[in-house]
Amino acid sequence: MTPELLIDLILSISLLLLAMVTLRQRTPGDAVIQLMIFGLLLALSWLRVQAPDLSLTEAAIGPGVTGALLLASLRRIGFHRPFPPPASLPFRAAASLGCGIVGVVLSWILLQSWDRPQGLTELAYQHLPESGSKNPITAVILNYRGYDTLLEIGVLLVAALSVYTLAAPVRGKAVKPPGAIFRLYLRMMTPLFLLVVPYMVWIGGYAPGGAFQAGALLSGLGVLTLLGPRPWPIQLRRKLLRASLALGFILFLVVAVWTWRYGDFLTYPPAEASKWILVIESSCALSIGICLTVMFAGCAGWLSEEREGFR
Amino acid sequence: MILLIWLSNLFLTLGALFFISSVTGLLRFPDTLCRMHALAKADNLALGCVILGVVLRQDEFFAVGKLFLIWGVTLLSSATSGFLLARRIRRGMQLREALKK
Amino acid sequence: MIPPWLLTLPVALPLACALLALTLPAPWTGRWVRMGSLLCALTIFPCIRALLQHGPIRQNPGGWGAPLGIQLYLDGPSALFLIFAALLGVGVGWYAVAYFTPGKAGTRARQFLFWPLWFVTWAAVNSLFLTLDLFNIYVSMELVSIAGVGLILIAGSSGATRAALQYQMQTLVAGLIYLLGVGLVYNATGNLDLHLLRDYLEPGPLKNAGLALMTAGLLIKAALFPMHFWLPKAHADAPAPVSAILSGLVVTTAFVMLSKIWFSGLGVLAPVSLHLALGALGSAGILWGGILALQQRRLKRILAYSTVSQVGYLFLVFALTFQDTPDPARLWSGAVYLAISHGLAKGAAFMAAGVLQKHEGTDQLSLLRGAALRNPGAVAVLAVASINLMGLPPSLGFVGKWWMIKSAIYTGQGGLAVILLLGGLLSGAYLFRVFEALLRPKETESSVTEERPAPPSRLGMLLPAMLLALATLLPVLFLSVPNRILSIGSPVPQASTP
Amino acid sequence: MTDSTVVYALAGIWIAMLGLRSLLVNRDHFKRIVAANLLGSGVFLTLVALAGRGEGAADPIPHGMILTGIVVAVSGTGLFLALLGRLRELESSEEEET
Repeated sequence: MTPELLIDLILSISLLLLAMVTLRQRTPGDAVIQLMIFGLLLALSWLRVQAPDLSLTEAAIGPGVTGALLLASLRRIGFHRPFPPPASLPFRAAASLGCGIVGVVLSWILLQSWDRPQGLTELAYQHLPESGSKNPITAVILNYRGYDTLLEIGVLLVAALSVYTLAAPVRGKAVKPPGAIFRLYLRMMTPLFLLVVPYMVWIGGYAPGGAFQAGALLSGLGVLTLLGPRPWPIQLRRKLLRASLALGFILFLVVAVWTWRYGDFLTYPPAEASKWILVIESSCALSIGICLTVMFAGCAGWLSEEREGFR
Repeated sequence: MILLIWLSNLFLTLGALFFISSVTGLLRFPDTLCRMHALAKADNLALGCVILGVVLRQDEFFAVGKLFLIWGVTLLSSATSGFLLARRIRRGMQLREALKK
Repeated sequence: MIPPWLLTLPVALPLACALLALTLPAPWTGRWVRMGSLLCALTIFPCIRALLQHGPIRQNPGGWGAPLGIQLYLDGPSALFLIFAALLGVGVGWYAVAYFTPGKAGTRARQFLFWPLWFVTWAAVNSLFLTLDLFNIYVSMELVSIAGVGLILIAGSSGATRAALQYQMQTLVAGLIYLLGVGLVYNATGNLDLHLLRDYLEPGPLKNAGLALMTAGLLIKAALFPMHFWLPKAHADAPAPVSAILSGLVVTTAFVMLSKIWFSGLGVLAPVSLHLALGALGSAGILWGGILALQQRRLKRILAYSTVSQVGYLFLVFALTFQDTPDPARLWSGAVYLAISHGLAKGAAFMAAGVLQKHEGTDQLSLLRGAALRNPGAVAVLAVASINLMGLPPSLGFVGKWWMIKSAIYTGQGGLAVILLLGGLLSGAYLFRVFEALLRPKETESSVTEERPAPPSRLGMLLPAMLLALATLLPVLFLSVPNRILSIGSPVPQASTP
Repeated sequence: MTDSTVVYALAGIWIAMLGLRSLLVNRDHFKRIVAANLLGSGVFLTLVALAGRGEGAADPIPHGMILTGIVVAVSGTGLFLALLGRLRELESSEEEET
């Protein structure tokens, strides 16, 4: 029973218990809080599995953004309305049996074939120098498989657009002005955020960090500014807001098409690959930050159909 | 050098003890406001001790700066969120008393 | 010499059109969308020409080789599917320009979003037909599904929102299950490319579990029988171009992806029970969709349930291939033709239904009595499209069904042949019921027909619809061309030239 | 360090199954989105544990896949929640009318 195994056992069992407790809660408010605690513990356990980039992102997006989205939409659905009872007993028993069997089969298969084939790790590390970044995960996302990330930013853009235009509430609620303490906090935290986000984009090149973590942080800043006093009293024009949503994606697509000149779609010459990767990383971070902020505003019900833009 | 290692171990255990005390406070105190009080105080102190313990083991200056930044931001945000939560809870209690009358 | 970025053109251009449609001022959109959809359709032809000259084309965006980067591969079947997406793209694009008339502020903003969502769906579908990478299939499928949810929402009513909720939940669950499958297959074999997976085909527990999970994920996305409940609800009050996209394109791509994964080699791993289960689900879908379509009173819901039954047809091809059919290429091209012809015909049928709804004000069959006299064009388009939906001889759909029935009989699965014929009978029944209502004039000839606001120009809507409907009939006249295209590098070995 | 990550893979599988079961059983939309998030976390935990097994550096390809998966999951959840809020509002406005 080596100490590492002990720590891993404690962490994984507590993760499992937390998941059970989250699903046992009776009111939506408690379920969301349990889910955020589960997300934090999950981020911690990913450190134990040599995934620092993922634990950064999960800590920012799991309890952070998803928790904020859930809590914001709870304002409209009601914190303490208890959940209706689940389906009838036979159906519940059948579902538990089915999932149990699948779980047992998958666990047995995982236990049985736990030896690791050669995989693509050596290949990824071997091409790292030409990929323009010393952090293998940034190289995978932005250089080896940049095409995936382009489509994935598209997914985020479509989700934000749908929330903004199609799922906007009919009447939307106004936001109560925050107290003095929160305004002071906001004035102190905003410069710090604006310093950390570019740092996170920059450090992505050679240490855990990068576009996705910076984007999640940027959306944190966006959520804080939405909760705080509105610095811009005017209504953000619907067109301007929609264009800013797509800004990150436009930048990414322009860079992708621009590299046709060097040979192929999304191919960076090895010499200046790091420069291109930085450009794309900042556009990804920008796009993720704005889209997640607009989604938070949509979930909280502050975008309304009649009036253009934010209330 | 041994003194530094011994000192950081001391701070780390101290921090762990403070964490345990804050959790017992969380579980034992009767109503929300008291529990929040215990949490805010003990957690920040415990985090301070842990960070001091870790700082003593660091060698490069930049990491030390980042660690203290973590502590500062945690202090700031836990104070603000504590205040906002407490205000909300007190308004809830006043509302309940008004309804009772 | 083929430019290295040729295969990324059909994906990059619609994405660029989507962004322009998003940021351009409103009055511009009509002209821009027509030109943009034509432009996107025309980029397909250099790819087809390069395919005919040089055979299957293999390119990798990002410049890295197959195991590390992503590989795009254009062969016969994906070329045919690209043409299918281009035809549907131009048809729906031109139809929607005439269909959407500006309403009050809320609906105008919502309808305005149709164009970016539609171009994004088109780009994602093109990327799906071209890619060989398992994870790229996941991201493209997510893009298609989330744009589909956005398209359902354009109607804006509470029914549409409920359907969008259900579809979004299914998309989330299906995507995660598929991702787990991809993760298991990657950890078992060490790479993600379909063609590189061909030399890892000895069965292993991790690979089988991965394939089963991927199949389950794609089945949920394909609105196959037990998971189809969102489709009729989404069509109930979705605008016609949205229904054409959902039924014609979004549902077909999930089938195409499953067939690409199975026929490119991983299908060997699947146990016989999985083949039979897919066959059973398919035939259950045919019967369930047909019977329910008979009971519907609204034209759009009849077409929605007919989509559920036609999707069932497509999944029968998995049940037919597990035994050694004498001519697997014939069966494979039969399934491809069936998928393409159903998409085009269903798109044309929904467009005709949209014209009818615009002019008659309703799509209740009882109120549409004698509609053929008032707008013959729409009913004509519906008739031409129904030829293919029923699988009558001169249509591409018939060719597909005929080849499937033949191979069902050869492999001794008479039951599937009977179900295929029964499905054709059922679709005949519910479509003739529609025409019976449309063609028979009202008993009491109501003299005064109340004035409705001037309907939009019918020609602008009917022309693209008729184009799509005829596109299912014309290729049958010179079937050798699609067969030749299909035979280039198709995954199933060409046993005998047709 | 070699085989201690298998514990996480098993925990991930069982968390995913818990989420899937609760998703199938409950009819309430909010409970189902919480269960879907748990399913996602379970799947990602399993894949990370698979990528980090054995000695030597962890495999960056699954990490890239999971990063993309996390962002896609959060955008899906956000859209679902906005839809849920809009549906509640439309239903309440319909009740007022009827």
